[in-house]
Amino acid sequence: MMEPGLYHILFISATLFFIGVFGFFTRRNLITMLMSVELILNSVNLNFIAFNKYVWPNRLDGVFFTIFVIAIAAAEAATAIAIIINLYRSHHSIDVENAEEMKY
Amino acid sequence: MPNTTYIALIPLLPLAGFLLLGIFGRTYFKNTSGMIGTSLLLASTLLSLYTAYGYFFDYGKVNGVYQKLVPLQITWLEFSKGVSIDMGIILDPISVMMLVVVTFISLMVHIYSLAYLKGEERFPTYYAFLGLFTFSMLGLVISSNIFQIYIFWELVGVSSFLLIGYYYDRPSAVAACKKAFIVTRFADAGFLIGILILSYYSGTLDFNTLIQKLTNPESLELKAAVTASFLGISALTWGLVLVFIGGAGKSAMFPLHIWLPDAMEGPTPVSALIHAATMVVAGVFLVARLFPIFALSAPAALELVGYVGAISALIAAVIACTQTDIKRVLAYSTMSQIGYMMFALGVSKYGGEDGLGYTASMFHLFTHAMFKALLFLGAGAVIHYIHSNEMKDMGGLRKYLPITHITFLIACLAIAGVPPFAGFFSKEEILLAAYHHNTGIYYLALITSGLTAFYMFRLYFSIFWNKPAQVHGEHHGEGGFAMMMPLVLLALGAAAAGFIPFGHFVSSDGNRLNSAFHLNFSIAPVALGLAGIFFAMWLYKKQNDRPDKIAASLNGLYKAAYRKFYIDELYLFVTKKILFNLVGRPAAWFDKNVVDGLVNATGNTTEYISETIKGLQSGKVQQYAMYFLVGVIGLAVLFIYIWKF
Amino acid sequence: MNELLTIMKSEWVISLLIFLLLFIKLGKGMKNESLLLLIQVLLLLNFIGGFFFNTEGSLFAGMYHSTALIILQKNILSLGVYLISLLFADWFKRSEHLTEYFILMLSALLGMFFLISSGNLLMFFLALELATIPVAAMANFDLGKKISSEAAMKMILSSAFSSGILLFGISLVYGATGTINFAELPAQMNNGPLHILAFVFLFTAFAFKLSVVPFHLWTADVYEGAPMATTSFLSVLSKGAVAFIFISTLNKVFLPMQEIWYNMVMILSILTMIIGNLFALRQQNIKRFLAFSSIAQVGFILVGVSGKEPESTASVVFFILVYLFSNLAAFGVAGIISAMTGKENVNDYKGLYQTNPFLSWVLALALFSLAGIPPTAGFFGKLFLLTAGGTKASYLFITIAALNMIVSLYYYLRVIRAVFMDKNEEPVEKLVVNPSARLGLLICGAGILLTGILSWVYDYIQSLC
Amino acid sequence: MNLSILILLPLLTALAVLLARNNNQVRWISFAGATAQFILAFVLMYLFREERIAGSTQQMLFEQQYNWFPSWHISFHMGVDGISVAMILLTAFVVLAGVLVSWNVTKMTKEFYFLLILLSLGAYGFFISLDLFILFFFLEIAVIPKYLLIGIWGSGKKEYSANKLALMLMGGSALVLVGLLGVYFNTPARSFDLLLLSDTGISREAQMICFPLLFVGFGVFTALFPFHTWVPDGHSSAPTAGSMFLAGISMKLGGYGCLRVATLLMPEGAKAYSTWIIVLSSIAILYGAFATMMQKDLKYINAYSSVSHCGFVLLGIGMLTQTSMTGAVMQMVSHGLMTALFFAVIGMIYERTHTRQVSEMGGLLKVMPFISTVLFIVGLCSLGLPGLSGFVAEMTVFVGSWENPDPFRRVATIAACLSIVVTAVYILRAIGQTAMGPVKESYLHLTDARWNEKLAAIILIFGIVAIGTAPFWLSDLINPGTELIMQKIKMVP
Repeated sequence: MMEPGLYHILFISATLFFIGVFGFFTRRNLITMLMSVELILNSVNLNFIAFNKYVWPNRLDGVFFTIFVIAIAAAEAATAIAIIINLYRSHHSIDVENAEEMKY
Repeated sequence: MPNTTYIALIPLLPLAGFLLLGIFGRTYFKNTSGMIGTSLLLASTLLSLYTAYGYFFDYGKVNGVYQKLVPLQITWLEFSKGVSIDMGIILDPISVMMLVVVTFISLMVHIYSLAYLKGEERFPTYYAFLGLFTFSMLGLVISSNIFQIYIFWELVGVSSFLLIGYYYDRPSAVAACKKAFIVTRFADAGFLIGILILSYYSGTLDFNTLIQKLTNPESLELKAAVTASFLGISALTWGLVLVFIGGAGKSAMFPLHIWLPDAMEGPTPVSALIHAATMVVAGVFLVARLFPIFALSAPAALELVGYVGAISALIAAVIACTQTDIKRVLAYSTMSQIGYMMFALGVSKYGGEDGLGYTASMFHLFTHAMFKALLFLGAGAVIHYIHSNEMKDMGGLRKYLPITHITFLIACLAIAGVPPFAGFFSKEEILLAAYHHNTGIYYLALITSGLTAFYMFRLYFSIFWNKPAQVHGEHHGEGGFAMMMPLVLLALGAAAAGFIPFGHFVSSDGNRLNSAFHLNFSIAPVALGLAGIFFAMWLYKKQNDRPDKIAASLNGLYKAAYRKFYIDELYLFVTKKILFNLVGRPAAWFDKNVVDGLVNATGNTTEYISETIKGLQSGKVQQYAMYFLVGVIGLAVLFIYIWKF
Repeated sequence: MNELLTIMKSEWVISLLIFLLLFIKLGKGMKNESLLLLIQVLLLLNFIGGFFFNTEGSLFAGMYHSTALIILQKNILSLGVYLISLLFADWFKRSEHLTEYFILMLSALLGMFFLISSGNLLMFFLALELATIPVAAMANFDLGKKISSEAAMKMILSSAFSSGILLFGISLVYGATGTINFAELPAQMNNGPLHILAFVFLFTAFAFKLSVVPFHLWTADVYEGAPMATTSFLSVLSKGAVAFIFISTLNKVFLPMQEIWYNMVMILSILTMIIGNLFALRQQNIKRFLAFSSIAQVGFILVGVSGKEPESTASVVFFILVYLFSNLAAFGVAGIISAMTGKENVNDYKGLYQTNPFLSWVLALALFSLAGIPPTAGFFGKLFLLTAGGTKASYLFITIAALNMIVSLYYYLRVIRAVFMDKNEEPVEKLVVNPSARLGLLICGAGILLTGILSWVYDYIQSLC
Repeated sequence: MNLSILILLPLLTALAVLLARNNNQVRWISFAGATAQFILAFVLMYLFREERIAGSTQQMLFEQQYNWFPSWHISFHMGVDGISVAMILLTAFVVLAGVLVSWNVTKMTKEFYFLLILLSLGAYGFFISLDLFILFFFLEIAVIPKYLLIGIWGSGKKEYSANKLALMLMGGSALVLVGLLGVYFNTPARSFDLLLLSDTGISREAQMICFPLLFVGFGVFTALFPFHTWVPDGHSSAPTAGSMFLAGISMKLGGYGCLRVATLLMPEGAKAYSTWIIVLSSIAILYGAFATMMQKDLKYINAYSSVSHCGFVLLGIGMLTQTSMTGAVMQMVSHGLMTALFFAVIGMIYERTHTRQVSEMGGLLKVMPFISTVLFIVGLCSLGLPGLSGFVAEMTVFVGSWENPDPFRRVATIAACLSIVVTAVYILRAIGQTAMGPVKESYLHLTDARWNEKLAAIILIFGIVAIGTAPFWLSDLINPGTELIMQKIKMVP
């Protein structure tokens, strides 16, 4: 069996990216939206790794970057969750459509 | 020639009077203002007489020809090289003659007004305005620069405006003064453009240079001015015609005469001074001033002057026969007499015997000033006594106003051209000139002279004879010395002025002109005049119904004449309907709705757009992200595929 | 080792402050007044200290670098933080989480510092996140209010999304060039499709932070919902920091793609000015109003950005300084009023001049400066931006920008009219302005009046570029 | 002399006003300041004439240059020539009169006078600055005080008018700004310095773009058709002193800019566009006059007539002959004085009768002789009576315009000449219905002018008469300046 090439992986990551974007646009539940963001970030991670492995094997920036992205994603998620909890306190729901008070 | 700068004082003294009385009059000189104004004017009258003497008999003549002297000239405002407004004094026969006339008549009026307007509230203001007027008129006659004459022209206009509006609380007076100012202003616009044309071609504004350049056939300026043409008429002719329009406006020539009758709203002495003797002849003076150019370079323009004069003379005479307000009658007669002067100039040529018309016109100006001022002052005395301008309130006054009666009679005879009174001589010369050069105008003039005699005596009889006087209550006599003295003096003038050998002093080219006197020629006019007089006597000496019968018999003409041939209505139509409704109102509307509307529209559209796109900010965070992605993709597509580098 | 200390001095100081505050928090609580006073003093010291013992240089193989200009920019930011601590004293005093708030704010500031002096996309990304995430938390600090948490939610989600985009872009950059180091990138960059795609992704991340149309939509809502202090921090400091790094990146890293980004900037700037103005026209809430006006201001900044070096950088930095004074003054007045009366509507400002002339004059000054009316500094700021833009831009671009000034003047005058002209039955009552807030307003006012007139300020900035 | 005094004096006055303790102090301080400016202006003129007589021939006198934003090549460059001196004199007259007229403003007196002085500061700075940046700076300084003056102390639909005025003027200055930047970037010098630019010259292409921008931009200030609509509303809503400043000074800023910046710097542009200028200004003259005929409110009458009169200014500039330009400047000065006086009188009348509707008045000459007399004088000046300033200026413009033989310009000139008739019509209507006619009983108790009003009127009348009776000093003052502009224009192929 042939082993996967760069483009396969890029394809997967791109798909992942757009799945994430789609989820972000369509999901009503804030937590789910957050998960979709995570998908996007992970697709980026895939990109980094792939590029690092196939294109620039001797430049390790990609790997490091991935590590940091994971860390940041965690931090972001933490803050977001906190905020969402707070929102739940005031709105008694975590449906994004209930938080559209400010507009125009 | 001796130092003659003192002549500057002649206009400046009245000006001083104006400033003094105008600023401090109401507070300090409540009662003495009349004496102040009069004495100042007396001084300048004496000065001008002295000047006249000096000019005519001493230094004015150089080997038999009267010179144009310019004793004083100051650059007032320089536009560009050579083209500048100068304030100066020009001395030549006509200006000197006018100096005398203006100061003398004005002095008479000053004296007369002392009594006539006694106790008026705005007595000082009145004398201030008189001073202003006299200053401007004198400045006008001695102008050495065509723009200077325009300046004083305007000043004369405004002082007449102020004096007509003297009784400012009478709506009729207000309307009259506005009318007078606007009509003359309209004419002045023509004058201004005329000046611009002339000055452009001659490259100067100074009278002497101007005339010298535009009369000398060799000069390039003249060639340019004649060759350049618009609508087939040479630029020079255009210029002169436009200048003449200015003159016609001031001199109430047809069809710009409509302001003059209404101007009678002013105090009667003012009418005597401004609207009979001096200001209204300014137009004649202007044409005379530019006469060489008219005569030598633009005969066409001169012809126009002639016809306009003749027509005005006739029309005015006809209208005068039907008016019942005595001042209006006099006003129309003034217009008709000025018509005489105009066409006298029109039929004249430059120099020698052919220049008779010029001399005659000036002569008539001189004599007319005398008797017309006299007539007005006399009418003033009557009105002062009767407190009315209407003929129907008058009659049989000869017993009550003997002096007025006599002087008035003299004046009437003079204007009717009955020998040996002043009017006779000047009119004779005019008719003679017309007879020689333009028979058509001559006959018009002849008819007019007959009519003149008729309507003047119609006036005379219906004031002093006709029905017995209905004098009610209080008798304050004829108005005392201050009012009678001018009458008498002017009567003397009106009686005797004719015997001055005018041609010796005033002529088109400054040479001595011996006006021969032909008895056989003068039969016709005199006969006509007498006929007119007797007809008037037959109609108006005793109270009867003949006038009404005749009026009825030629009712259409009579009605038309009585309504002044509907010219006022025509003007009213043009101004109110056309200028106001068809130009002014649309302009205002356009500004309010279109121009301003556009400005507001921009504002409103902005508001509108901002209202319509507010949906962009939907408050949905997911939509925000979507727009975000759209932006990203849009930019990427734009710069990768469309906008290549 | 000591190089590490000296070059990164300002970051060290901020970190120390953060830890200090943490310890204070751990220790038994102080009273808000004294704590606030302490914080104010510390921030003041930090600001003043920013001018001394600075050394230029770079660390970590160029990941971090510091120049005189960068130090100046950092000082501007510290000044901003100091002013915020002064202006919103009334609000701070009443909030029970004062320490946390300042810890978050300082860490955001730290992030900005790193952001400005980052020399590497990794560093840049980390700093950007550090500068963003705490602010999201800060936006949530009006704990009782619904809109506050809504604002925070909108902010964190959209910023997460944008950082996703950013990261994708970075990954593409890395894939295309194999480096994420600012120093090496220019040599590798070209106008190939992949590069452009990568660039667009990065660019939009900047645009998002600067709230450039069409990436601006989060701005208004977040500004409105967040507490006044956070709003002003967002509108002045975040924008300032990002603008600094934005212009330097464009002019250094993406120099090879100049034409592309020039046109991109031009299009977006026009869009931003117009949309911002159009929306600002009809805002009633003062914060929302200022939000959109600040969007329009960003459009102006982009005009400057589009220009040639060094004028562009100089004018942008100068404008940020001016904008900091003006906007903080405006927010300060609004903050004082809303903190004391809870009124945040433009109509509530009617007749303000009758009761509070001082506040009115400061507000007027601030708005005139934002509108670019002489003799306020805003006039010079805007004029220099336009002139800088003129070094490259077309007449059309400049004309559109100039015409937009009219629209902006219109809505600034709306507020002026309410304050000075309109009658009102129950205007804002006479307010006793807290001394520190008064001091802050005075500083802002002085800044607005003097920064422009004293030409050496600008010349100093230009000399650094 | 040191020109910066002209800026510092108003500045100090304004500060002193801010520090004043009560309204009386405010009034007297500003009066003192205005008087000082008045005297200063005369001193300036005297020294200027001395210098010229002494034979100094350089374009600008009393030049001063301080570095300001060297990195942009901006410098605080001041200097005056005859034109600026004339305008400074005008400003001094109007300011003094304005301060006197608004003596009994009771609402926010301090702020009122502060803004008034600020306006004058802007005007002085504008007229003495030789660096386009500074020029623009002072041009815009004046905008906001106007807005506040109208908005706070105005009457009628003041908010609307104030907004309109501020926005349209802002629009004008926006165009000016673009034009200035165009000039800045199209010269090798990369400088805003007026003299430098006029020496080095600007490329033809740039002129074709920048001239209209600058001219229209400045034109908005001086009521260039069709950008004049701020004039009627602004003037009619403004307080008396406000309208005096607006019409007397601000509208002149535009004319001055058109002449000094647009035409001097870009002669080719001026030549290319002169036809358009003439068309627009002739329209403004006639159309303004006719629109005036229909107005019923005194302030509107004067506002529209200002549109018509300022048309003469632009016409004079557009005709591009030296005489006409001199005329344009004279018209600026004359109209400034005249219209200021007119607004002052209207203000006095309004204060007493509480109406500005012509139809509701009548016979004021009886109850307030002084005010009505002033009304007469100013009216006559406006319709161009010799002996008053209006005549001199208009005639100069006419003669100058007539100097170029091209028929189209001839027609324009004739049209302009005819407008003086229309002027007569509306002025006489206004005067006839207000001052003359039967007096109303309700007015019989009204009082005549107070000392301050009298003083203000007399000051302005003095100026008007001084120009009207002795125009030569003014034209001598202006001519060298216009001559220089003409040289530039003559050099154009």
